[in-house]
Amino acid sequence: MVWQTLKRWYHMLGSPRYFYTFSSRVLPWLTPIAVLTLAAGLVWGLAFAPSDYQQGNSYRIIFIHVPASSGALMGYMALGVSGLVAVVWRMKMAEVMLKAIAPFGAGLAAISLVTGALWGKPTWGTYWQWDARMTSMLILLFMYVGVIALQAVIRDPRQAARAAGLLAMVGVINVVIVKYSVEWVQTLHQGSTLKMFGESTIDPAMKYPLLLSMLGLWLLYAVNVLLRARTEVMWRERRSKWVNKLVKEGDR
Amino acid sequence: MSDSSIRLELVQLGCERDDRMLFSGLSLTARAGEIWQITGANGAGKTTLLRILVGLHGFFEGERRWWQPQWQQDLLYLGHQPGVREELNPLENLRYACALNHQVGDPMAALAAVGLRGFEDVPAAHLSAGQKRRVALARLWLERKAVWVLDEPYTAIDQDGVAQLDAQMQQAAEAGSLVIYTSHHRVGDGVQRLHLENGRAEVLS
Amino acid sequence: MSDSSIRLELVQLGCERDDRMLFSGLSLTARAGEIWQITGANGAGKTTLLRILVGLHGFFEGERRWWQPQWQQDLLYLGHQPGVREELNPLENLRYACALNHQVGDPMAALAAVGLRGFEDVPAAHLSAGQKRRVALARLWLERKAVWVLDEPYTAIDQDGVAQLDAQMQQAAEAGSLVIYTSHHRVGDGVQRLHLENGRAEVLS
Amino acid sequence: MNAFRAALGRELLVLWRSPAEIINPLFFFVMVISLFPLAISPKPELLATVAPGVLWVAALLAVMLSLDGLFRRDQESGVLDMLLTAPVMPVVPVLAKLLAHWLLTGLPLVLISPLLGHMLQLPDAALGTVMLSLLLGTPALTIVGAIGAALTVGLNRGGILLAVLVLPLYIPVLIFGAGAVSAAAGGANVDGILAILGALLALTISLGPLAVSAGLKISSGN
Amino acid sequence: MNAFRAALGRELLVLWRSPAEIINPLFFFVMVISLFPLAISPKPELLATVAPGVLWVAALLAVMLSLDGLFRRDQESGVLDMLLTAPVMPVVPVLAKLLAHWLLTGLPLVLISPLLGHMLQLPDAALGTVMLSLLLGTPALTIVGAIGAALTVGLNRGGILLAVLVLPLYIPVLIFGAGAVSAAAGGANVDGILAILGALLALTISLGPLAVSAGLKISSGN
Amino acid sequence: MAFESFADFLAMGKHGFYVWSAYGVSALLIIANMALAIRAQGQVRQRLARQQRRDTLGDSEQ
Ligand code: HEM
Ligand SMILES: Nc1ncnc2c1ncn2[C@@H]1O[C@H](COP(=O)(O)OP(=O)(O)OP(=O)(O)O)[C@@H](O)[C@H]1O
Ligand SMILES: Nc1ncnc2c1ncn2[C@@H]1O[C@H](COP(=O)(O)OP(=O)(O)OP(=O)(O)O)[C@@H](O)[C@H]1O
Ligand SMILES: [Mg+2]
Ligand SMILES: [Mg+2]
Repeated sequence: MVWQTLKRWYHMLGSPRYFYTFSSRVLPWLTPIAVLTLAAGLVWGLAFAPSDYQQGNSYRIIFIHVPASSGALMGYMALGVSGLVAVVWRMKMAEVMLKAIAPFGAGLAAISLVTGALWGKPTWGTYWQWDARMTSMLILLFMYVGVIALQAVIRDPRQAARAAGLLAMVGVINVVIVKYSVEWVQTLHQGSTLKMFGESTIDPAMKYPLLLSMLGLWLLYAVNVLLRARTEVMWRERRSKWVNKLVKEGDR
Repeated sequence: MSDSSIRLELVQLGCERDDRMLFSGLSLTARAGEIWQITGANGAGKTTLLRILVGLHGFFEGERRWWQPQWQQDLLYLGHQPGVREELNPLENLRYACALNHQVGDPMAALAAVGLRGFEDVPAAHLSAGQKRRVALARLWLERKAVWVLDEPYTAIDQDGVAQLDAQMQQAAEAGSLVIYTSHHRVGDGVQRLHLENGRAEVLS
Repeated sequence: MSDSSIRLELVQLGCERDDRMLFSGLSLTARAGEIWQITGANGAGKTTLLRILVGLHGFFEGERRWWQPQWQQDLLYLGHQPGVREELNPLENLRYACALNHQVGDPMAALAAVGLRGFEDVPAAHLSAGQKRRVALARLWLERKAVWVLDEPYTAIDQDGVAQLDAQMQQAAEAGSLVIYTSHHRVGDGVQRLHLENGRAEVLS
Repeated sequence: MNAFRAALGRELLVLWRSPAEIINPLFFFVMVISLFPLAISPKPELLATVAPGVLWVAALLAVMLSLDGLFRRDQESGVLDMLLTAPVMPVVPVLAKLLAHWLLTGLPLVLISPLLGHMLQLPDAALGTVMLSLLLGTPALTIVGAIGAALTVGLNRGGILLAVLVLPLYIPVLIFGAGAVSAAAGGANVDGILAILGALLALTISLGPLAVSAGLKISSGN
Repeated sequence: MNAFRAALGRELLVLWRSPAEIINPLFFFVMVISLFPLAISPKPELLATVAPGVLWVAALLAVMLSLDGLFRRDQESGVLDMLLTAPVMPVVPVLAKLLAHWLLTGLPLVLISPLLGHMLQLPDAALGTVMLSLLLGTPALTIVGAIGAALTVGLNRGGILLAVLVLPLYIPVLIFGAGAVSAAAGGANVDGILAILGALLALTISLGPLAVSAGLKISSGN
Repeated sequence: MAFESFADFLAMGKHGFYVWSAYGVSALLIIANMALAIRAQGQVRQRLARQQRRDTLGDSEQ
């Protein structure tokens, strides 16, 4: 039963046309929900959460830093999964996703780096340290750029997507290995003297706004992906009747 | 091998590149012993069609059916580029092509047949344009394959060479191979012709 | 410009490559208004001869005399490779060639003349083999130069294109240009012929 | 098997015919390493500290640059098309290519590395680790880089696009490789690190060649 | 002059059409620099000591690699033959090419270098010198490298042969460039060193382009 | 509310510069990314509409 349902979903979402109507129905309510959730989380975190007894108010960067960092990581995983589906099963929607997922993910990686650096100055006294997580995020950004650059350079969109898909598959394996290896180099050299927060010792009054803004940012990511995927679907299917009809209606 | 067995079937084949429909709804059946010439103006899509046939271009609609699942075993494809590495000499180039394609035969004799006797051990970089192409064409003088797919085989070949090549294709067809090639100039005798024009594909027999 | 003024004189020209004498003792006089076709088997040395004429190959014996010291001002050379960058579109390619060669004329009209109307702003990488060569040939439809040197201009060109090219060369000669080209296939009417064979060069007129 | 042997012979021959292809990565390796004493400082203690990193970064760049041309000329001359239409699985000639390439470019780096390590003032005890780590690391670099080379073949973008795709993938090998040398220079036991390098190598050998041939197919238009 | 403007416009256009050509050397620069903290050690004091050398070696490699394709595609497509048979002196289009190349690859390196200097823990006072030294040094690297590119065009050997020819010629620029940054990091006056760099630049600008066009002619068979 | 006044809120206890520039840059990057996505969609629609108009024009001419 479950298998049957999954299979039906796979085929439905695999059809560009179904995807387009589906996203048209989802976006109008997903977009406001995403924006409102993010705004609520950020306002709560910035204005109402108590200040940290060690770091004072600079810790409030966490409410954008952590959601962005984890979003960037998730995004690359999604890229890898799309790559697998696109290269092995040649599914068209996965190719579309490869193009749609990368830009916002790269943006989040950049945000993670910038906010992390701006947080580092008041806490460590320097904008940049070759700390394990910072280094792996920098490498993740490079890998996003690789995927985007490869897609930009290959002219045929289907070929570009498949090439990027293969790269992303290899990249996901790499992300995991990089994470461990960079941590290992840290322990070897005892690099940064200042540590980030310990694991989940975080005060609930800080945790809930953090979770809220994280949810909001991820939803916004989803909105962005849907938007970009719609554009790409429309362009790829420009010869089809349904796109032509759609364009004509939009013309009026 | 029955002489008129089907070798290749195309069903409603269509291909679009760069926003332009090169051809669509192309259906044909090609049999053993036939010679097909594909013609069409520059940019009509001949090369693209050949690449679809041999599996080098995968973005197309419709179906392409070869006569057997391991059709690649019995295919000889020569593309626009001759497939000759400049560091190697003609003999080495030919031997490698044979090993890769499981093709047997006497490479020296084949090179002699295409007029490269005496050039067997000159690095291909020092050969002229036509001589380089002849190295690739030498494969037509080795063990015969069931299907030949040749993209502009006459390019850069001199007149004697062209006549010789014609004869070789004729002979292959008589012995039961299917020969498919593109060319602008010579419409051979007794060949089937597929003409590509303005997005349509017409069989002119 | 007197119609039969001398444009090019070769005196006892000889060239050896890779230990093989391609030609030697080649003397000829080519005048304005003439068309010269250079023929010869693959590897005979046609390309090498043309490159010597335009100054791209400097290792030869004998003498090559053009009619004026700044002969490059009035030369149009198209080599084996079309000289078209794939990133640029046909229009940009043509404009650059014109600027470099001080050649004036209407590029759009020239591109239309070679059948590339509608392809002016497609990157050349997306053109077929023949279309790419047509971009280079478009220069023949701009301001006329006193000497044309063309290496296998018919390569990859379809039949209409060949006829058109023939007519254009004829017209250029009538208007007083000297046209020198190599080709395997078509021996044009009323052209002088220089045949390279076995290290000898013969003028067959 | 027969096809593999023929392919290997041919690849070795091609590389052998242009000896520059073999000498050059080696030369590049030596030269980049000798730039550092000039650019940083010739002080022995400082050099010894940076030596593991410098050696490994230079090896990595040398391998990566030599890969740029791995498929390019085959593609331009149409040999790649032949390879993809041949009745053997593309993995076979690809494996031959990778093996030949490593034998003639990676292996010489490994062999000369102790000399350079000594020039960079590494303690003699660490020189064995230099060789061993490069012996395990360079094949992995070759294979991973070949994936990038396969994806960029025909794009004609020169080595830099390849670098952008491939350098992030090289980082784990770099870290453990340089880490092993550092540890050895500090007198620590390096078996564990070398085992990790070996595991990385096993992973790339088992999956890499498949990814390379998939990349070649994609680049040809599939 | 007209031909120069047309040529410059065309070169900028060619590079612009493939934006990867601009982004990638920059990216390579950033990436090579981030390899070192991983390969050597992330300790700030050590990084600051090696930073001048690392910055300059990375810049040098980025410029050199980007030069690999400077003439290759023009040669393969026959544009180079056209350029050599044209009635303008080859120096004119060559100069345009060099200028365009520096504007779109060397200049971005200069602009981003302070950021990377900071990441390598250089003191803020030295960041100005980082930029200035690269501003004077990268054009010289471009021109000298182009001589090598001209001599190797058509040999199809990938970037490595170029590296072998060109790296030795880069050494003076490297020494004075990295020296200037080191001196600035140590708080010394660097005017003298920068003046030497300027002199090197003047020398390459006056003789380099001629050498490049001579190299092209030789490569074509003269 | 964790702050006494709005001025306090802006000052973030001496860390205002870091906090606000972090959020500023983030907002900028996110908004730019969304804007680019929306603009791309509009551009494709426009292009297709133009093409459609041209096609119908061409048809009526024939
Ligand atoms: C450019 C610099 C930085 C980068 C690239 C960076 C990157 C990351 C990444 C990748 C995560 C993991 C998110 C996840 O697993 O979901 C993270 C979490 C975090 N970062 Fe940063 N970071 C940087 C600087 C900083 C600084 C300077 C601080 C504070 C002093 C900091 C505090 C945190 C905290 C508190 C977390 C959450 C910890 C946890 O969930 O266990 N980060 N950062
Ligand atoms: N780059 C080279 N290096 C050394 N020798 C060469 C080179 N190119 C050509 N040759 C030699 O010069 C001879 C003539 O070559 P050329 O290209 O001039 O012939 P061609 O008459 O143009 O032949 P084709 O009809 O095949 O184009 C060749 O057979 C070869 O021996
Ligand atoms: N690499 C490419 N990318 C995108 N489009 C291409 C590419 N190559 C060819 N095309 C498109 O496909 C069309 C057909 O090209 P193809 O090479 O199949 O033509 P052809 O019939 O072989 O022409 P020719 O006689 O000139 O060889 C071209 O006009 C071009 O629009
Ligand atoms: Mg073709
Ligand atoms: Mg020739």
